Amino acid sequence: MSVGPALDAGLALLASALAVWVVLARQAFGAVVGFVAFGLVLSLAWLRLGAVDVALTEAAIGSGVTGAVLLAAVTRLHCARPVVAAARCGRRTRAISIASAGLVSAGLAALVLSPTDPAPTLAPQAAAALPELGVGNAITGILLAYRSVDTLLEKIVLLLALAGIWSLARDGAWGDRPAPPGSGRRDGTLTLLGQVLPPLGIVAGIYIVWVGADAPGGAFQGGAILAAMWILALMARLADPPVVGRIGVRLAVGIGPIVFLAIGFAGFALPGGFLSYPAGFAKPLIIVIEVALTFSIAVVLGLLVLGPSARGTQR
Amino acid sequence: MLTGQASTLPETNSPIGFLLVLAIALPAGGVALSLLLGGRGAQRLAMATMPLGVAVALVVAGNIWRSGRSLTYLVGGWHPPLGIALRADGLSAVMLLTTAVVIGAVCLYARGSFGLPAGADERRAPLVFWIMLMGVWSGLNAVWLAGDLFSLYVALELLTFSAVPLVSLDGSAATLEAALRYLLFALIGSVLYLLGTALLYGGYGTLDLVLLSHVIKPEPTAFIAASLMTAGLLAKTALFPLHLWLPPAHAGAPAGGSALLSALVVKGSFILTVRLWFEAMPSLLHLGTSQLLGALGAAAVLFGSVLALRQARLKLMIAYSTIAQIGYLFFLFPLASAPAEATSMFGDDWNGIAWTGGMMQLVAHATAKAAMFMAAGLIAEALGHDRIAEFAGLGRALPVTMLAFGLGGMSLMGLPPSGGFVAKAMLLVAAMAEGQWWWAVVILVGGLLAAGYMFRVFAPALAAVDVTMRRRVVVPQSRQAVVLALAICAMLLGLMPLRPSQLLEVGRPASVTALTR
Amino acid sequence: MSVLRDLFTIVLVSAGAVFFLAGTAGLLRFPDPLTRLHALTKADNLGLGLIVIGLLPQADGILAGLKLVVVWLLAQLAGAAATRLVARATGRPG
Amino acid sequence: MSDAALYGLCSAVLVGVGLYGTIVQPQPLQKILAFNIVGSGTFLLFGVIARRGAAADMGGDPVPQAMVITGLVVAFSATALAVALLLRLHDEAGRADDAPTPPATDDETSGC
Repeated sequence: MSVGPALDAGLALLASALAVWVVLARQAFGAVVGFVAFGLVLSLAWLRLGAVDVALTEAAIGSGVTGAVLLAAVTRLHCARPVVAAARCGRRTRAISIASAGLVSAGLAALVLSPTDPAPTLAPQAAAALPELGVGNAITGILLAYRSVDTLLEKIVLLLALAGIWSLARDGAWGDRPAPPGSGRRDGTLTLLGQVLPPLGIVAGIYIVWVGADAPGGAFQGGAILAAMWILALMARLADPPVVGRIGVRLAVGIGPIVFLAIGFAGFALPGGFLSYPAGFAKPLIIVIEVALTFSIAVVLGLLVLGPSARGTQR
Repeated sequence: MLTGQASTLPETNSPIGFLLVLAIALPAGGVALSLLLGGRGAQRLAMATMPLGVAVALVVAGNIWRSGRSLTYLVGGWHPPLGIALRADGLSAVMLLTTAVVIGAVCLYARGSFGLPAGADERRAPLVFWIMLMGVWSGLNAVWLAGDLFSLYVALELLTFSAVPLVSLDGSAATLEAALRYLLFALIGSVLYLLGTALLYGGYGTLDLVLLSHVIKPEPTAFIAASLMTAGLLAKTALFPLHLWLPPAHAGAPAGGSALLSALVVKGSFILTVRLWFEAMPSLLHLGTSQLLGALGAAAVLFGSVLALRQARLKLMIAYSTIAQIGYLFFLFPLASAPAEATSMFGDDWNGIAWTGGMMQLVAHATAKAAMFMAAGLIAEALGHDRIAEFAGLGRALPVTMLAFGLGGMSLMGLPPSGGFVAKAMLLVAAMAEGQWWWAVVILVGGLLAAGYMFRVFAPALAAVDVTMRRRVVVPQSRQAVVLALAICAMLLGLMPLRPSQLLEVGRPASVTALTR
Repeated sequence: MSVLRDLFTIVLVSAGAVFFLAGTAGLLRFPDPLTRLHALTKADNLGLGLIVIGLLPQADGILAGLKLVVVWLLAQLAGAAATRLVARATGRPG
Repeated sequence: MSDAALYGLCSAVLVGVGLYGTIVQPQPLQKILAFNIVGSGTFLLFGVIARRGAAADMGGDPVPQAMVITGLVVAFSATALAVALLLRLHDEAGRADDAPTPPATDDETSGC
């Protein structure tokens, strides 16, 4: 295959050029559009690097959901005049930052061009322990067994981010619905899209979680797709944003981490201790955790996109 | 196994190792359940977690002290480098205890400002405050205990995400701007840290701190990784000249939140810097790095103190003093890593004394600063403002609070018999004994400047005036008592003997001891 | 047989690529948003359609072929909706 | 040049460009974008390292790949929180337009 290197070079160049565009763009809107394109190029690069799981996550979260948040923000900021003192940097600051950023780049480049030989890897160890868990996808094994405590803490990070965003509501609006995404007008095309796409997307999302134990896919990727479908339905005004003070919403948000923690604590009864799984039951337990997490991740990602409660959004 | 590849250690779980999990998971579970229960539930959960967390810290510290051995817990039974180990040495024990004491005091104090009466509806600020308090606790304990550089990254993010909303809890434009700037600084800091983590994994195939210390070599990979990680961590610690975000953020949070941020949160990234250099890559510490870090610390002491002197508002003054006090911590790097020939002069373990002194400074500052911020909060509640120039008669109006504030200030100045005195004295003698007198000069000048800004508060507050102070709100005695108790803790630390602490010696990085020989 | 199949694929995928190129050129060169959208959507829908048809003979089975067709249909749907939204946004005064 | 080296250089460029942007971009939204670019560069570095560690019938070392998945979610949460802060700040500042509040900080703190 001689196309491969050319494709890699093209993707690397395109990603770098888009990054420069995003950073130097005078207008925020152009920068955001550039960033979304940058995310898509990167997910192709991840495919080329043989990381299908990461490519899925990058496309769904790094480019998709992040893009939704940024585009919504840039449209809202567009109407307002800039308030944060936007003083341009002086020539000296620029020179210093070019020098320091260039230094970091040069250091990194020197290191990637002179790799350790043989390159260290944990792949054999990760693969050797997989049969014990009964899952086929090593990434799922890492996220939910070997390094599960990272995943657990990261779920708490998501909850804290949500609470942090909710804390930006005005006191009078606390617990109310967030403002619906989009322009606020009904639109025929959008309604059609909102009716056709979510059923397909929901099937795709659930499929990605389901195969995640053995093939590329998992809770984050599936959850992000489900969240995107929900946002789409909200944009098309086929559903209202939820009243975030309701116990049902809180339950949906918390159930994933709570199930994860509960199964973790149950591990104290086993020789392996916290977050260990009984022999032979690892895979079913991992799937239970994944399903609960997917549900919560979908809800939390959606709510993170929606933002804090706003008063007067109830129809 | 390939050469240069990290292999597993013969580690097993300590009998009470499960407590290390509880220290992290209890408050983490509190965060998840608080969102679910809402309303008063969050406060109740925090109040229920608090004694449990304090008990866990006490048992862990007691066990390490008695047995003289570190604790280990392999999560899920997986050995590093594939799995993650939680480890508690003497330093972790001290930090667990400090965190528990300060957070316990903040819990009791904050009941006054964020307590909901029975049957009241859920309100925004209280719910968020209690959730973030537990998030801070979980994140800090994870920083003290995690033995894996990537888990530590997640722990740092846990801290960031629970610290930032505390800053903008009042929702004013000024605090929102402070929170945004803090968030951006913290995010760049974490991403630089993560960049170094990637390089280390690429070079050595493990992120476990102990395994890494066995295989790491003084070569470009390690050096570039260490520089990036240190730069990131210093931005999070607000060491001069990366301190710009700190004063508005720490001054903008509600008093209980300021206490958490100033006393504890900035220490998380500091301890991580210490572990990185002293534990993971001690062989790199001699390339002038320790002197550079010390010099930045010295600049922070002088710069922060002078700016603290110029502040018109009490909370900003305390925040600038935090910048100065963080500076002292960085004297640890040159003083605790002195080469053998410099330390054997007087036949004593001067590196060990500097190590204990630096950590004492950390603990003393944590307790003293938390007490001072909470005292400032009470003053602001009572007066409705915190303008230092209008403090006339405050000493008579709020004697207990002012006493607590003063005791905290003594520790900052380094007056005996405070914890700050012991800490600064140990750093001072270590500097003299090791022939690095220039740090001693900065320590003394910093103490004088601290005396200066404390005097600026006390001069009007204790002045004999006829006008009786007009108080807006009567501050309950119980809250003043909590603040005073914390300040007394900072004082009691002054009873420590001036030698390496037995607890801190447990699992003290081999580098510090080996260098002394 | 396989040569013929490959030839079919090569011709159609190349034709599709030409349409994409034309669409991109239109996007860059046309004066206002509406004409740009016009160039983009026409060329891209056709281009993607040609590429999908070209790839169909190379698919591993009925299911894989079906997936390709679904990809094309979804892209049509999303493209149409996105175009309409962009057009409406530009048509709005201000 | 191997694909790993190529994407490695790309990640070095992304980190550098992003860092430059975080320092000099005056607009907060673009600072947030620049932070995301530094993050993407960092994740890509993990991917390059994973690619080099391909072994045991895997296209790459799964450990760094799993870390990237965790990191992407954290980066998204950070972006969402930063954007929400920025939007609320705009609301507040828009309200207080008529009576500008005195800045709470000294001149020293208003960096670039």
